[in-house]
Amino acid sequence: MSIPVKLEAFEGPLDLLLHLIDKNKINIYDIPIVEITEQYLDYIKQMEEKNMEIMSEFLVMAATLINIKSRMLLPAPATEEEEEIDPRQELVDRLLEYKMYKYVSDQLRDKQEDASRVMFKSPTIPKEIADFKEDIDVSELIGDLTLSKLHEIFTSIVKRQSDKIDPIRSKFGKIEQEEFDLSDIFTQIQEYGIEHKIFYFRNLLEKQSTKMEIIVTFLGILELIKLGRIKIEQEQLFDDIRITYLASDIITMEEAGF
Amino acid sequence: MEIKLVEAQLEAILFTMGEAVELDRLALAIDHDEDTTRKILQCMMDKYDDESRGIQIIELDGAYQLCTKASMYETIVKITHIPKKHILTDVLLETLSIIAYKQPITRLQIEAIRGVKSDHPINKLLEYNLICELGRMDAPGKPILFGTTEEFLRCFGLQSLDLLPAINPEKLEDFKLQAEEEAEQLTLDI
Amino acid sequence: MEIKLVEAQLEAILFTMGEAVELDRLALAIDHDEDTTRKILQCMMDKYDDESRGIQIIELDGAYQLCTKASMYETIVKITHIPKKHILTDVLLETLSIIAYKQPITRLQIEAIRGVKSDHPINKLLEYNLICELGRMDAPGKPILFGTTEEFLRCFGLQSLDLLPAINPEKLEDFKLQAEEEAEQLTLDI
Repeated sequence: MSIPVKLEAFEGPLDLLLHLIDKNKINIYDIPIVEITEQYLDYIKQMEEKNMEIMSEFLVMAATLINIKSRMLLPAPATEEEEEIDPRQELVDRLLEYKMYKYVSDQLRDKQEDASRVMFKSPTIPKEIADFKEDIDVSELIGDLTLSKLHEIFTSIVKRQSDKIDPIRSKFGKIEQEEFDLSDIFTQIQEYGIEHKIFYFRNLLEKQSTKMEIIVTFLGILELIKLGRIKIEQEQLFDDIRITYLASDIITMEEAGF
Repeated sequence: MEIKLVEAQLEAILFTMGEAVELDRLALAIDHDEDTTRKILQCMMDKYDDESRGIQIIELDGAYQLCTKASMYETIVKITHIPKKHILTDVLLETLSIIAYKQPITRLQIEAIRGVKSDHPINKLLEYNLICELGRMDAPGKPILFGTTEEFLRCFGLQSLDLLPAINPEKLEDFKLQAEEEAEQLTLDI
Repeated sequence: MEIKLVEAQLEAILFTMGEAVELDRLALAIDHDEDTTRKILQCMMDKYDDESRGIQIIELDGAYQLCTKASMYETIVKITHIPKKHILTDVLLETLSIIAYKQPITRLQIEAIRGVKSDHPINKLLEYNLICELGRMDAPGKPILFGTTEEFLRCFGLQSLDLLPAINPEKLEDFKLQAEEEAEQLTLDI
């Protein structure tokens, strides 16, 4: 299926969804979620743009569609008298609101077109009059504003700024290409194993590790267990994982047949 | 006649100032109260309606400004080059509509409706002086509230925000009726 | 009536142009010969003589211009002398506090702190003479550095001066360096 319209032409995920609904000549209130989801995903696949920020918004919408799809596939929980809530309702509401603003923005465009036919004139205040325009009285302007009040305002801005930084999400940073290559980590774990023989999972993550690094390292460990090159023990849940390196050499992932 | 003199004064003021002048300032300048001033202006606006006049007085949110009549556009274009106004892209217009109808509104609220990040259009609209900051919302994080400006009213030929094109209630009713009909037939067409 | 329309067109042209427009250009714009155009203008001039009009058409060496009547001078002086109401809105206060405590600071840095384009409040504060340009940062684009004015400090009284970072020339250098570093980070963040 070829899609002639470039994805960049859409202003956002709702815009794309509206386009698909229009194209299929279906009513917003009765979106065939499965079809639309598939078409939607098709569009996203075409997305060549590497702009993760924009991409992520489209992905969120795709996830919403899939979520609705799955909720519709599942049998609705038995409710007493309550009417069954169509899982599509929230999406329908959003689409309707968005559609309405697109509709009024067309009307505004016409208004602007009409209004642009009217000409204004720049001020022609005689220079000598304009010149004795009185200066703005700063002290009057400042009025009862005090430095401590100004300081208070400033402090609240600074505070607001630090509040804005989400302690968890700020560490995620930007969405970037995976920095940790599994095959590199795979080799590194074995090097560490030869040196230490017995060590803990925590030892592998001595530096400040990102979530991704932890995950990749853990994957490396799983692969090595599968190959029988290490043995792991954990006394109790959440205890540190004790790793014993059984092999005496290092193999690469390629050699291991991955 | 005194009233004639006042009309002349108001015309001279509006002509000289060029920009929109608030009613209270006009009233002060002609030594009349605001009500009387408004009535005189109204009366002048009727006179300007005459087909021999090429200019008109428009009202913008309680301020008055002199400008040409729209019907004069073709003639003016003949004699002078008219600088193009900022052309608003669909994105800008869509964002501006949301702000116009929902003001005061925060960036997050705009983004919730559009489903997409909106820093760029908001900053562009600020730059074009079509929207302005109205202050901050008294809520966690104290987000900035945005609203439209006098320039917005001027650019869209609106006397006041009350005169924004109504969100057609019939249209919405139509939507709802359609939906109800279909709801009856609604099958989970998966 | 056709003549009325032509009068309207001439009024609209003279209003938009502001300056004197030569007879031949006016004639071309309204599709009439110069003689007719001159007669129509003459006729309009008589109408403008009416005491209810504050503007007039004057002839200058074969060119025509719209301007206020001399008798309106006092009124115009009066309106320009009505002090505008200046108030420090929350937006202005917020921007002013950032500039006061972070000076010297560039527009981009202010915007980074506020999270929104800030040309408007900065321009207003400049107009109010609460802030001024301190120079330019030695960075790409040579951005302007803003700081508070002496007037601003005076209004807060000398006693409070120590509450603000003092701006002596050496310090200013330090600040510039700091600001440059921050500017580099700023661009990295974008």
